[in-house]
Amino acid sequence: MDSVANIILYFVVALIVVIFSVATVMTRKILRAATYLLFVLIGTSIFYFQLGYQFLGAVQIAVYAGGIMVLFVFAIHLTHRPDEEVAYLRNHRRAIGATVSVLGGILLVLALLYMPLSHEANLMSCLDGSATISMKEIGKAFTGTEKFQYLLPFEAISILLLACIIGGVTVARKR
Amino acid sequence: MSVTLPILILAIPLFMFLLLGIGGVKMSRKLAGILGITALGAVAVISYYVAFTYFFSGDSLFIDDGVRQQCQMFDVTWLAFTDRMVVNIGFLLDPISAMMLVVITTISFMVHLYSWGYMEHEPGFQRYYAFLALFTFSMLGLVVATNIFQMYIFWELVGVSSYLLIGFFYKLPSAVSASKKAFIVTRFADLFMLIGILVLSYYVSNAPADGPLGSASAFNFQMLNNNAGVIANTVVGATFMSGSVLTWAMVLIFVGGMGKSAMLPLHIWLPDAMEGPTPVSALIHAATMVVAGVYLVARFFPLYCIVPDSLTFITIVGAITAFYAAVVACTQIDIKRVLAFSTISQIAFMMVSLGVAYNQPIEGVHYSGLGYMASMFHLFTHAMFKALLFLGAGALIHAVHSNDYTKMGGLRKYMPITHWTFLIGCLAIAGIPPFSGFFSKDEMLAAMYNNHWFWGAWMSMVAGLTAFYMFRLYYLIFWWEENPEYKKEGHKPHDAPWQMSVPLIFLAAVSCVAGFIPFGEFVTYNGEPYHIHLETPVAVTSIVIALLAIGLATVMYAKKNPLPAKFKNAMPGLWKAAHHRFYWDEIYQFVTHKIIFNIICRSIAWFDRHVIDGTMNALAYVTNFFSVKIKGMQSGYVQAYVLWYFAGALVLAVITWICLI
Amino acid sequence: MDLNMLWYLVPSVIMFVAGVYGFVTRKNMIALLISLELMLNSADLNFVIFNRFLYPGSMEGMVFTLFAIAIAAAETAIAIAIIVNIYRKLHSTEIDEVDKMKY
Amino acid sequence: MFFGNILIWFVVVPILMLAGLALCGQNNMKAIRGVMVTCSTVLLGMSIWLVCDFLAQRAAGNQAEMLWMDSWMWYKPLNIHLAVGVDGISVLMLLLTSIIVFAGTFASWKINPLPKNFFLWYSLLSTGVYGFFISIDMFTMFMFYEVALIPMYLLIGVWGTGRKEYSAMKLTLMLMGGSAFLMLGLLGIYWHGTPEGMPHTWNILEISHYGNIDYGWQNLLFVFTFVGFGVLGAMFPFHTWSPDGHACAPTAVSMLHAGVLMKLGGYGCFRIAIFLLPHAANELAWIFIILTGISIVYGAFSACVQTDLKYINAYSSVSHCGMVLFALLMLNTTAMTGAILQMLSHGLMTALFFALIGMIYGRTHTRDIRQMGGLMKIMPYLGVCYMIAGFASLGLPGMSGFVAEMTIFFGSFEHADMFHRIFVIAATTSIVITAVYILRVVGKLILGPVQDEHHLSLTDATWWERLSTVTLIACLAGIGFFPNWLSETIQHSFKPIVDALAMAI
Repeated sequence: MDSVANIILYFVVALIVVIFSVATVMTRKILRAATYLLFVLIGTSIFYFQLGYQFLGAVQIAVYAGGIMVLFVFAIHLTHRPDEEVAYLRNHRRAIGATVSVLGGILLVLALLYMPLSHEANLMSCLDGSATISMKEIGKAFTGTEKFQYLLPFEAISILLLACIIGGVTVARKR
Repeated sequence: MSVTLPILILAIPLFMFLLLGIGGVKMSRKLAGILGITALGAVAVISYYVAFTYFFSGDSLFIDDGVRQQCQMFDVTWLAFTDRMVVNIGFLLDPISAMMLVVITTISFMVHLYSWGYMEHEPGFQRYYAFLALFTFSMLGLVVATNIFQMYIFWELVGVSSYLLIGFFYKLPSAVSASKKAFIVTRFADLFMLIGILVLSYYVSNAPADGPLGSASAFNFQMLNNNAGVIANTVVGATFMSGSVLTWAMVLIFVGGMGKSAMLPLHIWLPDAMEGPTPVSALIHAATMVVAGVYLVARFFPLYCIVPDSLTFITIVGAITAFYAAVVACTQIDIKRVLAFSTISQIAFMMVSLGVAYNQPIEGVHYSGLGYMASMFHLFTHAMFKALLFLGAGALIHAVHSNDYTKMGGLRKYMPITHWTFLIGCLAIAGIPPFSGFFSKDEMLAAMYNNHWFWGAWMSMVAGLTAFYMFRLYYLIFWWEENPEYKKEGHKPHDAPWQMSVPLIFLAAVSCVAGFIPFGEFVTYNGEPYHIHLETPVAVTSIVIALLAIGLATVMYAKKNPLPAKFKNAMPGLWKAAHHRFYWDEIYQFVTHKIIFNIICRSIAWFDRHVIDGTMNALAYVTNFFSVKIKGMQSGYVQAYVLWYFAGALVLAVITWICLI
Repeated sequence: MDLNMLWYLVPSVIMFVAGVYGFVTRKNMIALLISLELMLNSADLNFVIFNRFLYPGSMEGMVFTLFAIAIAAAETAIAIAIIVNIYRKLHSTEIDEVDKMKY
Repeated sequence: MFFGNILIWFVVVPILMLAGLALCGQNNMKAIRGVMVTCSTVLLGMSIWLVCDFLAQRAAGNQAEMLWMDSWMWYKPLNIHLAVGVDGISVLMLLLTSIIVFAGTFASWKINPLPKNFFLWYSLLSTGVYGFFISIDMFTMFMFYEVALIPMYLLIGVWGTGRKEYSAMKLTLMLMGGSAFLMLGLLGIYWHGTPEGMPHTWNILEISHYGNIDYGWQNLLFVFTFVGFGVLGAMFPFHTWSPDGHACAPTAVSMLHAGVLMKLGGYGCFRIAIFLLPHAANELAWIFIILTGISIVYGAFSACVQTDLKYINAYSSVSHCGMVLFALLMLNTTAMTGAILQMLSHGLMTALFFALIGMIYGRTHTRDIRQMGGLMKIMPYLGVCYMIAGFASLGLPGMSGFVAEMTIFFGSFEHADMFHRIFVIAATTSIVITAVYILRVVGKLILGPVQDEHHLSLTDATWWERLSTVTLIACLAGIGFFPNWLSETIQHSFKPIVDALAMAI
């Protein structure tokens, strides 16, 4: 039995995530879509916090909500007039997209319902004591070379980011 | 006699052809003319020598126990199809080939000489002499052929030289189309000849090698003729459409002869061939090439006698052609065409004569060689006087610059030499003694009466027509009414230069005396001498008929009078039909152009472009169509990919799930 | 009432199919990118959920998500740079019109 | 050892030619022509020497099936060898190739644009042809066959005229389609050609010695291989690449293609389809006799109404090449000898035709016979050559065509049944139809009045054009005058094939 606060929090956040996800793809104004996305991302980060991944939740807010969203907004302002609407594709594509998405959603949910492991553990039992991961552990995991330690991917990511910076500058530079 | 002379007879004209053909452009006209005439003179001398040796030397090679022999002077392998079908190139000397050597070289030499004057101002003089040499070579090769295939080879070659010479004035479309017509019609006939040769050689070469035919080449004339009976027995079982295969083969071979000799219905090329220079008409289309058909039948005579049906066929074809051509000749305006139809008629005469040379086969094989001898005799005399007539016509055309007799008339005062020689030619062909035509025609008619009275009567009628149309021509040219044009200054016609007159006089002289040659002593079907004697009733009848016909022509045409027009108006349909040669050309035109060219060829070409090619293009189109359709899937739109991917994943998931359940 | 794994996965699924829908139907490239972010986010969430409920003792899911966020950031940055650049050239961010390289 | 075999040099010299051309500057015509003339002369010399030496060896009593046999392993797992060897027929085909390569070099003396690239592809094409004729290993044979086909695409597509891309595509695709069939056939022969326990082999002679392919397979494979080669030999429903391809190809390529490449089809038909699958050849010949019989008459009739000179010759090639396959299917020595003679004759004659058409086109810039006329007056040399080529085509005695056709007819007539008789007689009618269309062209194009005043200022042949045509005419007349040595050489070479056929009945 989970705490009522947790359940209420879950419902609120889940509702936000679901509504704004759908709103993001349904709205006709691109800036609104970006804003709704922001709500979805924040909702996701709350899920992370709830699941006990504080660091991840923080990163989610910092990188996504703080970084990427700014990029989006800038890009939108660079390429759109404020009142412009986002046109959908041809209607039949919309119908097909909707059908496929809805069918896919139903199918996936059905699959989840039939998934054998899904009912085993509840949040409470998983969040006991040792569940929270300290920054120290994360730091060790990223800088070690042992099993379950990720120095190489970490370095690879840093190079990727460097390349990304250079690439971004090169691509966007005015010639 | 060594083989050198026979080889030279063939080699000199061939060499002259190559020399004048390749080097002619660099030569002056005079040099080319002199070279050509000298070379032909040399060939003529050698041929005379060879013929003289053959007939008179008494060498046992040539005459054995009073029987003239066939002798292969040389015979070298040219191409071996199989062991039994070997094509040789050789030189066969026998009475008819020796006689033909004399005829060909004489006429050819005369024509060479004549052309020097006649063609003097024509461009391409050297080329002309080259072609004449080529023709002489081919014709000589034809007559001395030792085997049917060699004959076929040279047969084709004379066809080509005829083509080249008819089309000599290549800038005239009419000459070009006439030469084309001549070649294609004769080629069509040669196709049948080839099939005939194929059939004959197949059965002969498949006869057992240890049999009486031995293992000699299936083409060889001597072998075929000497074993005619054996061959008939060998193929006796094989029949095709209720005729024996041998009959079919011989008839098919004869069809080749019909083409070259312009027998009905393959005669249409000969009148058109008059587009060529007149000396060429004299040489090729009067004296030598057109008698190749007659020569072919004579050459194969023993084989033809084995299959009497084929001889009957020859007789019928000849008789119809002779009459047809004679009727048409009465209505032509172009003097060369009159002569052309006269040639057709006379050759048909020879054919009939050969055809009747075989009596009813009452018991066993029995032939009467009279027709054969007479036919060859007429071939000889006809060559001389018809060449004379053509050369005379050439002289007239040279003087008047037209082929049309309406542009002539009253020319006897202006061109005495031409007039007298032409008259001799006309008398000879009409069969008035003592000119040569009388004797040969008399023998032929006698042979025909011997066979059946019908052929005799029919051909006597043709002989009468011959006398009529020749004198009609003669009077219209030299009498009738003088063309007022001649009075004008510069238009006065005159006799030809000496190069042209000498041949005329020579040939006229030959035509006067040739009838007295005891021809039967030299040329008979079996080599044994035959003593010619005039058959008085036949001779008298034919003279009377000829005189009557000449008389009629004199009444109608000697002076300008309305009689011919009356006749013409009395039977307009007949006259018109005869004038249009009974519409044979139109029929051919219709069949070849409308049916073969337009319907068959065009539809095949259409079929090829639209059906065959269309199928291939359709294959390409279908492939293209589908690839364009499939190409849409590879559009490069990421969204479409996502959609497909996601839908695919769903489908897979469903399938997996169903399977798991 | 237990908050088990299913509760968390369902919003994630909806987020994902919403992303798919958006990706398939939108014409604007930035909108496409936004839809893409939705899908990515749902995937990240899944990693974390599975980690938490099935393997509470380890942290691989979280690490993976961290990397994914980093890469997503990089990717978005580059994508937006490209979009802006395309806009400069073509004065459009419509995906249908970006076919100069195709032909 | 490898280079000790003269036959290898027939491939090496063209490759050297390629290398030499590669070193030349793009527009250095002197160097390019130098390389081409030197190498093609060397090849011609080698071919003549080869023929002479072959005849000498045969005269000296060397009765081996093939001479200069040699074999080098090329790819072990599939037992592919580079196996070479020639009999009388291949020797003559090599000579034909050399003559045409030689004449083609001079015919394309002024090729434009990209002369170097043109000759590079041209050399590659001839490499393939030479390689094909010297090979006795089916795989290398097939490989060289493809090497010969592919350059055609570029040669037509780049240097052609008219609808060249379409034609090049059509030609290449149809021929490649043919080779797909062929490959199937060859693979079938490879897998079924050896008895149990023996290693599979591609070698033609070995397979024929085993004679192991069972009758069911033979029938299938015969159809595959014969159709495969028949496409290249322009057999009736598969001939349609030929008119378009020839019409659009540049002069030298038309010459080489009609002159030699189409012969690859005929050569392959008897060397592989008939030789290795004799039973099926006896069984199924009738199907292809019908098709090729149609080819002969059909091609000739089609040629009668064409107005483009090259189309006329292309259809005439369909007719003549139909004759080649037709004669091969008669399956007796005489007719097959005629087929080879026809190949040689048609090769030289068509090459001459295409060379002349190229020369005429180069001057008048049209190939439509309705727009030309009286060329004899303007360019007498070319006119005379065209007439000679025409006479060779319609089978004038003294030219090679006559010899070939007569040998074919007499050989074909050996079959006494009604079916063969009808088709042989139908085939003989082609000599008349040929005369019709040849004389039609000659009458319109060469003779008659001058059609176009502008043509009056045109010039006659240049020295290289004369050299090219004289070479071909000399060969045509040479065969026509002295056919017997050729005929004997070929007949002797057909002995193994005819024996195999007789065994299989």
